[in-house]
Amino acid sequence: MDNLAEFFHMGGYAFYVWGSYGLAAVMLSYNIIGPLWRLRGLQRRLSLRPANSPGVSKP
Amino acid sequence: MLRAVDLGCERGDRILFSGLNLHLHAGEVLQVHGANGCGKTTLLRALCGLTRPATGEILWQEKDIRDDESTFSDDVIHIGHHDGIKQELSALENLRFAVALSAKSPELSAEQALAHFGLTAQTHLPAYVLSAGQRRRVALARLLLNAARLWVLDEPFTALDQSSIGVMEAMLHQHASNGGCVVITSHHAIPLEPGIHRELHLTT
Amino acid sequence: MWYWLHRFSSPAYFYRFAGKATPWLAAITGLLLLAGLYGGLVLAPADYQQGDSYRIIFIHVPSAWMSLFIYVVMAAAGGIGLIWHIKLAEVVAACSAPIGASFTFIALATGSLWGKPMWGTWWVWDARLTSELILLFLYFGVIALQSAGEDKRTASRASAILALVGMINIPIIHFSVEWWNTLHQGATVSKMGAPSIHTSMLVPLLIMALACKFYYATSLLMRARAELLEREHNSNWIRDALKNHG
Amino acid sequence: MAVLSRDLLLALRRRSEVVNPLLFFVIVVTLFPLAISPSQAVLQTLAPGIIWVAALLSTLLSLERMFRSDFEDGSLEQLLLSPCPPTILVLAKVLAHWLVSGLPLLLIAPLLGVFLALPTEAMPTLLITLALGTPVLSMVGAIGVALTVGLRRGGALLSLLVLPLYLPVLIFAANAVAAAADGLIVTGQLYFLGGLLLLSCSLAPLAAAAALKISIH
Repeated sequence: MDNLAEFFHMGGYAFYVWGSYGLAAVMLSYNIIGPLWRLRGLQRRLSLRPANSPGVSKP
Repeated sequence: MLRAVDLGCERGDRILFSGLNLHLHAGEVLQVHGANGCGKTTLLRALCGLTRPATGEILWQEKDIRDDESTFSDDVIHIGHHDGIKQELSALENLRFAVALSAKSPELSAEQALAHFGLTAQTHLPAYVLSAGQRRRVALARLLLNAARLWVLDEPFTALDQSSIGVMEAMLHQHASNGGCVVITSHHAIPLEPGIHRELHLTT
Repeated sequence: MWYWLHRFSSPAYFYRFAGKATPWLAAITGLLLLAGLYGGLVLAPADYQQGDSYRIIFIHVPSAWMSLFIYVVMAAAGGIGLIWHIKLAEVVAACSAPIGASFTFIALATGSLWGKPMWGTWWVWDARLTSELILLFLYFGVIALQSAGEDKRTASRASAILALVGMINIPIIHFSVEWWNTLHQGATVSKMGAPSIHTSMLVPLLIMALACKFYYATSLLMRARAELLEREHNSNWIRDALKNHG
Repeated sequence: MAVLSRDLLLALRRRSEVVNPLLFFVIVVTLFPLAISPSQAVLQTLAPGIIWVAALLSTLLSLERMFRSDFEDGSLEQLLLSPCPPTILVLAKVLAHWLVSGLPLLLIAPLLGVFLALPTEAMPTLLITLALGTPVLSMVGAIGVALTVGLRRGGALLSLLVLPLYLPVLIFAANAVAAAADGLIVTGQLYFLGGLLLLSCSLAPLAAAAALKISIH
């Protein structure tokens, strides 16, 4: 367990190192989740519309 | 002379029209009808090369208008919703600038063109003191200046008084009998012989 | 070749292909990320000068590389869309911009987080950070122009021109900033102390760079699918695609 | 060239639009001694940067005039439908813009140099950098205006698009003036600015013409 604690401590630079990776993780996962939601939403909306409707209103 | 093949235009994500074919011969006047917002203006802008159509092509004398832009633009005059009149310049200066832009030498002088529309008194007045109808007449006077064979006119009768409408109708007639082409939108019935008057109805 | 390209650039085909490819790309990205992070954060030894703080390099440098790489891809796709009117290229250019801006932002933020322990301040006008900041502004410009127009295709074409103009400017800006920085060397601390690269550091760095490339591909395909749905929602292929989807 | 003379005539009729950016330039520059310090030593080091940043901002103010009113009253469409090639048209418009907004900056800059205690040795360099740099600002700005002219909220967007592209000019021009004030030789910077001018003259009209065609869509 000592090893793990040391790993998280990052030789005293924990804030900077984990801060960097945390921030990157947030940004990068947003870039995956955002489009995913948008895609699912659009797929749902477009497949729900009646067969001959001219289109959907924009979000 | 003017031919459109399988023309389609979109505005935003709305399809205005598609699969439109038209063929206009020398000496014909095509009047485009349709409800507001059905794409009349867009069609006219596409026909003179201002708006790029989503599909299809436009041919002027059997040549794509995009391939030979400078020849085509010498042959076409477009008068749209906006007059293209500079407020700070006088009526005469506005017309002189239009002449300077075109490659051909004018058949009439700018003063004569203004006189034709009854604007002699306003020749030297700056355009901002003119009324909307008078400005419209200055814009329409451009038609007399260069011998363009294709006129593309979007609601040219708007704001014109009765006598100017008469002048304009006579000009359309004259242009057609000289072998020119006109594409025009108007809610007003234009008195022309059926032989040269063609109509197109755009539906949504 | 041409046949294949033509087929691929048809929105319907692309939509289906991207749908199939995305899970695979995502899986590869995940594996590479795990490997790179393990190599970088656990296996690689601490730097003898900077201690563990240098480990930020494994995200900072790949992000900085990606920020430029994506700009080039975006400008190229925009140019292709502009010249040959290929809808798919316009979509790729439009979807690249936010991803590129994210990487640029990450490069800036991690650079700043690295700078604090190294230089003692959050921000120095170092040549690389400054160039990266300008790049972020260029991305913002492209994104803003894209979202400003009412007509999506017109907006794409306009932002493609901007991206191309930016492309010509990037080397000039980079050179200017480098030159400006050498003049004011006294005012700034020495450049980001690149640790003498050892294999144990280089390998995870390269793996992370590769992971970022795959990440970009994944995110791009997902965005592009959504964008295509929105732009083409009137076309017949979308009805078919959605019917098959269930 | 008809477009050039028309634009100059229009500028003459709308004098306030020409004078306002110029006054803005002067006022911005006078803000700095008041905001920072009237001390000669401080102003002297800041002068090149202040003058150039103010020049940048005042150019930005006048940029929209290049195509906006033509777009709104429909004359831009006429211009693009005329047989005249659009690149030539853009060149004429840029030249008119520079004559009306860049050249006056050049004339008024020595006065501001005096305000900011810029050493006399640096004055010629200031003028040369302005002469080489402000046309680049007009050229690159033309692309920005051409891209945003069709948008309703184009104004704020314009500065976001154009300012990052102005950076190289700012860096080299302000630096050349500062170096000249220190008695150094600045031919390198001036060559670079000249290169930028040539590059922008050859490429910017193409980009701006393409952008205009898209904007009037």
